[in-house]
Amino acid sequence: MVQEIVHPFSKYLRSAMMPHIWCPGCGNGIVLNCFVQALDELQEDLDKLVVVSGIGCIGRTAGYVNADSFHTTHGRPIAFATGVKLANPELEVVIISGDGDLFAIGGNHFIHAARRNIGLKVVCANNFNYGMTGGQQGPTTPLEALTTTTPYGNIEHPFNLIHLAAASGATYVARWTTLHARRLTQSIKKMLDKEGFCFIEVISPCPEIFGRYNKMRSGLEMMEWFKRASVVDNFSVPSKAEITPEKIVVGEFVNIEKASYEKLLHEKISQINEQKVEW
Amino acid sequence: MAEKKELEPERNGEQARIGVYVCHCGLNIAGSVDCEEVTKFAATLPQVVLAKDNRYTCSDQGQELIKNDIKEHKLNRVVVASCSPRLHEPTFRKACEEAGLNKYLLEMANIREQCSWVHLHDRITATEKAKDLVKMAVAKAALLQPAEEIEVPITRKALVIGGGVAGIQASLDLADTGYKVYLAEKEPSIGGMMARIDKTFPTMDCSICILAPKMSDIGHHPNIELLTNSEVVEVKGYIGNFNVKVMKKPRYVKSDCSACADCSEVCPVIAPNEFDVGLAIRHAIYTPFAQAVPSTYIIDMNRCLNKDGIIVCDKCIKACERQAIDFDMKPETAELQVGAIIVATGADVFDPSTLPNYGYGKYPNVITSLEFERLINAGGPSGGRLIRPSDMQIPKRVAFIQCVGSRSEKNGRLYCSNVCCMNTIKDSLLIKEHWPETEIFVFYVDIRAYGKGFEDLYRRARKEGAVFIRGLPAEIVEDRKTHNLWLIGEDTLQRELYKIGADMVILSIGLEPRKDSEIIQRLLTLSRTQDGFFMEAHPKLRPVDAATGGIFFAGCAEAPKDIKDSVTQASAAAARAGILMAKGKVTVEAITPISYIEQCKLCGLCTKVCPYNALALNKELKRVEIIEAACGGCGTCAAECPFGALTQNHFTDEQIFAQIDAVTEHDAENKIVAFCCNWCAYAGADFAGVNRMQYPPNVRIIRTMCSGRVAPKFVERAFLRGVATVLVAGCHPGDCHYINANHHTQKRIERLWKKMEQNGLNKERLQLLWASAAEGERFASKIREMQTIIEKVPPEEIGKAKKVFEKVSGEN
Amino acid sequence: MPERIRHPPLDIKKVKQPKAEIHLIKDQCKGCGFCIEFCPKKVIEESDEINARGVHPPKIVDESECKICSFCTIVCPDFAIFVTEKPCKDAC
Amino acid sequence: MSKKSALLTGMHFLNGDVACAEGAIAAGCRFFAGYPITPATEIAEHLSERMPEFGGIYIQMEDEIASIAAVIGASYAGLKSMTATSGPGFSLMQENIGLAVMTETPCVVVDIMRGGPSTGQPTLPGQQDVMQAKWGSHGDYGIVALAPSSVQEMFDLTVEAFNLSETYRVPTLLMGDEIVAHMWEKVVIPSVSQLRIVNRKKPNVSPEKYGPFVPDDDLVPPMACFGEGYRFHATGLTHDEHGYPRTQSSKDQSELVTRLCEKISRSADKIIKVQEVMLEDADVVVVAYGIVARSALSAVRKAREAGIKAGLLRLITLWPFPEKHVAESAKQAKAVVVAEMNCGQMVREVERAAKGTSVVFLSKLGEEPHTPAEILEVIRGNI
Repeated sequence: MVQEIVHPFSKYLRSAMMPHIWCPGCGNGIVLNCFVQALDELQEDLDKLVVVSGIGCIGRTAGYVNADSFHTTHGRPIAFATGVKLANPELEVVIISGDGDLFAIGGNHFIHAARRNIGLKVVCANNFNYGMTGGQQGPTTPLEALTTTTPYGNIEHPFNLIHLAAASGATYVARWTTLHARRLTQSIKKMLDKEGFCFIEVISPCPEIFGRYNKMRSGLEMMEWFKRASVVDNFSVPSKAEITPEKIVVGEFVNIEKASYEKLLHEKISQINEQKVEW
Repeated sequence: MAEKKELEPERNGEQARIGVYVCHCGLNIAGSVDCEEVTKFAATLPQVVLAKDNRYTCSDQGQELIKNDIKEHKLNRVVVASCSPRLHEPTFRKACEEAGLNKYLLEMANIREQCSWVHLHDRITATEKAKDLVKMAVAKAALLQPAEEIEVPITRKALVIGGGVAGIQASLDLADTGYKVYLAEKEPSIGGMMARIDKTFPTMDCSICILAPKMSDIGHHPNIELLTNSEVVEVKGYIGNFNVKVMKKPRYVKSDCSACADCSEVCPVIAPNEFDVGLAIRHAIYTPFAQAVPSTYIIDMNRCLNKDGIIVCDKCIKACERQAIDFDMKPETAELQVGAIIVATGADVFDPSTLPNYGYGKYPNVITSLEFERLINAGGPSGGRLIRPSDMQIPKRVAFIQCVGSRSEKNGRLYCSNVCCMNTIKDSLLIKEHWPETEIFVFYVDIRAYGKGFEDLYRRARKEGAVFIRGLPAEIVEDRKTHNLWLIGEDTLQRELYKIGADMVILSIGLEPRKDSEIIQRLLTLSRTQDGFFMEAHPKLRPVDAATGGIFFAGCAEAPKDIKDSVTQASAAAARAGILMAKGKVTVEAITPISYIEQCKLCGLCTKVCPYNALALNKELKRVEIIEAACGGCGTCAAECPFGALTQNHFTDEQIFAQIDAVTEHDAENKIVAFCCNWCAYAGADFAGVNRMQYPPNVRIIRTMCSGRVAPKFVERAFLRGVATVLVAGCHPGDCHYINANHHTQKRIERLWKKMEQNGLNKERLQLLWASAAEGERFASKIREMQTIIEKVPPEEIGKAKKVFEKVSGEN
Repeated sequence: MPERIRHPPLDIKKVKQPKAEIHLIKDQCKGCGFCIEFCPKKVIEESDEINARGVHPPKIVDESECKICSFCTIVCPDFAIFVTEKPCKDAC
Repeated sequence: MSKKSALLTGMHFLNGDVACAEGAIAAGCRFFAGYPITPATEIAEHLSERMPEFGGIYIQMEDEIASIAAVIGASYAGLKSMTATSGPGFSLMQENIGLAVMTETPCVVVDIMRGGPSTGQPTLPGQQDVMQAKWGSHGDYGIVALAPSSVQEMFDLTVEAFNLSETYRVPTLLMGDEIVAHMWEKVVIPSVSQLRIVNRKKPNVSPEKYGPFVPDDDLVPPMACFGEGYRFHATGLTHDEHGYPRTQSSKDQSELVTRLCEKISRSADKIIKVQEVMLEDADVVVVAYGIVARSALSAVRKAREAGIKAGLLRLITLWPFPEKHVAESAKQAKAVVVAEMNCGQMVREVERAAKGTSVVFLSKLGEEPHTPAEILEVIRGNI
């Protein structure tokens, strides 16, 4: 009876780092699960994969995936990854980080990497607050939501990350909730096969912190909210994709072809060096 | 645009010279109405220059007579007292035109459907009523005006509803003629019932083998747009110009599907395949049968594990190389403009589980003829082996029971389902062909082998040894252990009881109207017979036309029929629709409004009530413009106008007042004046006649195109003239032939009721009835109800009403 | 098709239905209940036992009902459950 | 552009920034990420033209934080990397200089010092960042900082900076100033074969056995790079030898932080470079670095002409601090004069090292460095 049962995905995870630090009902585990599922389905070469993350609960993901990985300082994963990708374009560089890390302290890096269309694959687990530091208000906290720093209700308008990513020039933009695990997995697969800057927002439950303050005390309650509120509407208008308690528009919003920064850069480099030969 | 001035000369010009023709219609009318007396009476009426009766006015001689009289006696008005104008008005209008008389100068008195047939046993009162009806007709005729019809173009596209063999044939015929055809099918594939049948009688060829090529023609035909998994949800407009909305339910599989079946192989969910009557398994993602058109697979969302946008199982998605699976598909609504519609919605089969004595559903080895078709079919669940569900063994003794659900007062339907006899004969031959040793018994009421080659097939079956026993089993009992069956009943030829054992019993089930027929009926404003099948415009002469213009029938939607008849009727319907579209235009009846400019106060009320936006205020010219082509001819604008500035051609205020006055000339206090709309209530009254429903004779029906034409002043006039009760009857709300005109009727009647109450009158005297063309009984019982009301109306009440309405109806 | 279905499918035995084997790594479970709530066939439910983390891990109600959609596997944040197909010898 | 097809060699007339850029290329730097700022901008401009010619990457990032972050990323992906900035940018970079220290990332940060604080005097020289170089990022760590005082050294020390950072897996700072950066001088560039180029040591164990932070005897761990199949983890958090976070353990904290300091201090003798001029018998020792050292040299020469026993100790390595050299030269001297373009930064270290010998501080701020006369005067005043 007590024979060791081995999970089929354990080969993608660092056994030394398991079990992960995440709370019961936290969606980060599902994001990680979907990510490795996608790796499994694509038979991705783990030796050529680099997972980068920043600060926050989801930031631990880098440490959990059994590939080259780097856990940067607050908000810097995209800037760091830019260096990695340009230095070695052969590498598949995936950033898995949180809404606060990527869009508050790291917001500038996000929009510029998207603008440059560097071949980075960004997955943002959006839990509407700063979970690890105890539940402060963040760039995606809904209006009127209660957090430890908005005890009277949030008066800041949250980012519509989909609109932001699309406007910044991402070639692939999608949003799912952790309940849409299958579609999320398919999106991650698509993203890994695409050229240029890709972005997936995953609405993820944070029952222990955000939920506690906002009357959704269990992961199930938050997942039920996702089920109730989410509407699959592919390629709908990003600007109309704000998240409200009543409606979470999910789906693929952008999927276009555009030459990546590294491709153009290396074309330039070879042009320059051909010219030299002619001389 | 016809205006008062232009009409002046006709109006008060030379005296009206009216000819009245009273028809015996064999004994249909003469049987209960004294036609000679009615004719004599007619001759006495003002402006009548001659009155004649003859046996069949619709016959050539009858028509010739009218033509000659028009020429000889310079008749300028014609009244025909015979059947319903819905039946023969076109005939007599044509006669008038041929004699050079404008067809709008004809008026009919309906003394058959609305008199002789509904008062079969009271010759005296029936005759009196007939006189009244003629009097009304003459009174109106005197005021009739000639009118010119305008023409509107026809959309040269057709919609065929239903993709069974009838719909397929109709679509192909029309498409080959060169017309664009939309074929809407509710199921995921076309093919209908014929696709499920193994062999066809009497030729015994393979059903799907001859149907499949036609199906794929549909799929590839450049002129055909196939809409499967689709239902008609809205129909607006009129002959030649229908706007149809078709709701296309999502398949969840894109047309890129190559039908490779990889998806259903991995689908973990199984369900009984409806196509095989549940005798075989299918998956949640499936195609109903091998030859399905389109071949694109479909996901049964009631079975699929994935619910409300959450994909839990993605096996099919992963298995599909072409990535054709799309769980995000949403219903789409196609908006079609078509000139003609062919209804080929087919029939359902009778459910024998309602007959406990046969034990269907209880005894595994009692199956229906449809289940038999799937069993005997090589492509079916048993690979063509006729096996007993109980033990999968091939039966040695097989019994067929005929007329299951047909020709029975208590069990199912009254009518003969038409195909079952030959189907059983065919089936018995099939069994003999595969397993010659099998003993076959057919229990029947009588065998109807009336068609070409049918009798031969019947003989063959007998020669092959099938035993035919007259007299259906009273019950079937089952041997619990062996699941063998005993059939117990009386052989009505031998006059002896039988108890015959069989390994398997096949119930030869009848056909019945589609359970959802009402939907199509309502959408297309069709009428249905008592059987529930759609009613043709004329059972003999317009067998594939619906009463509503531009709509035609094909296949079992109209009545049970076999493949050959369905195909024949389909081609006929296609031809009829083709003729309509070939003409390219249709003439609009000249029943459009007439405006009297000087009375118009430009209040705009008429423009608000018009369902077709056919009226527009022209502030500069200070008048309402009438767009005849757009006008549907309901007349509700005329009813709405408070200033008498609008009236309706051929249904003018004067004409209707004249009819009212004619009715109320004598013993009004015992009469019912009924205003009936042409499409539902009046047709319903005709229907009551056709079915010989009897009701009190003191009702006098005034036909308007729509109940929306009934102006309050008509009702008031009737009461002013001392009538006991008034009935206003129209189509059910939502079924109005003029979109929503009858919704104004409701408002007006409510206003009248209020007024009656305020003036202390018994509002019961004014009744409002919604009755469809099929609801003859509803109409009849309303009249009976009103009869009892009349008895409660004392003379002083009538007097009081006269006073109350004196002031208001002053103007005319 | 409108007809009511009255006979069980004749080929019900012929179609091979994969047999599931559900694996629970109980001590890894944090008791979020996602696998239970979102199982389309409701083949698992909360158990009474208490695992190493002090929560009630799921228990199997009816393995034979499982369609091996494996949603539980992917929706489990803690990699505590997965499903495999029984090799044919035990299955058929 | 195709005229400069290869590494520069031989004699050239260049400005400091360009010399630095050429030094980087010569050292094998193939990744530059930066953000324009006076007076370091020419380094970026020159590399934007030169890098592609060597298949290297030049990218202008959205700010200096991004620049240093990208530099760390590129280094982990296997390229020698560098960024260049000035005071305000240097301040922004401190966060990730700390990350580079913690993750032991070989990389070079060039800080062309200008007048501060804040935006201060963008086009004028200063030496106000030298303490920030040592203490700028939070936490304890060892770091290497070099101070060029000529255009030639802008070339030479850039090469040296890369060699040191590769050797010790430590971010190495080139603390130039506006004048050395902008002045034009003759530069002699040795041929490729004569150049000493050091590359980081690679692991010689299999991936299974590899721990990214398992140090050798020199306390420096061999460095695998991303994509080489070692599948390792690195983090800014306190970590163990496998790079796995150890945020709750005192042991890991003290072991790691101590090693980060000691891997530099223990090798100080190997790292430190100074220039000693006439120190043997000097009564007055002038200590200077960067551009100021050049005035100091001529002041010392003038003093000798005037019969005063003066000598110069020029700090080439600022950090680790050349304590021994200062102590040695201060021993027999009467006084030590420290001239810096700040309000007294390195002088504190000198005082610490000079033990008892009186230390005179000569400050200068703004447009120009100390003149030789000004320094000579102080020398005279201290005999």
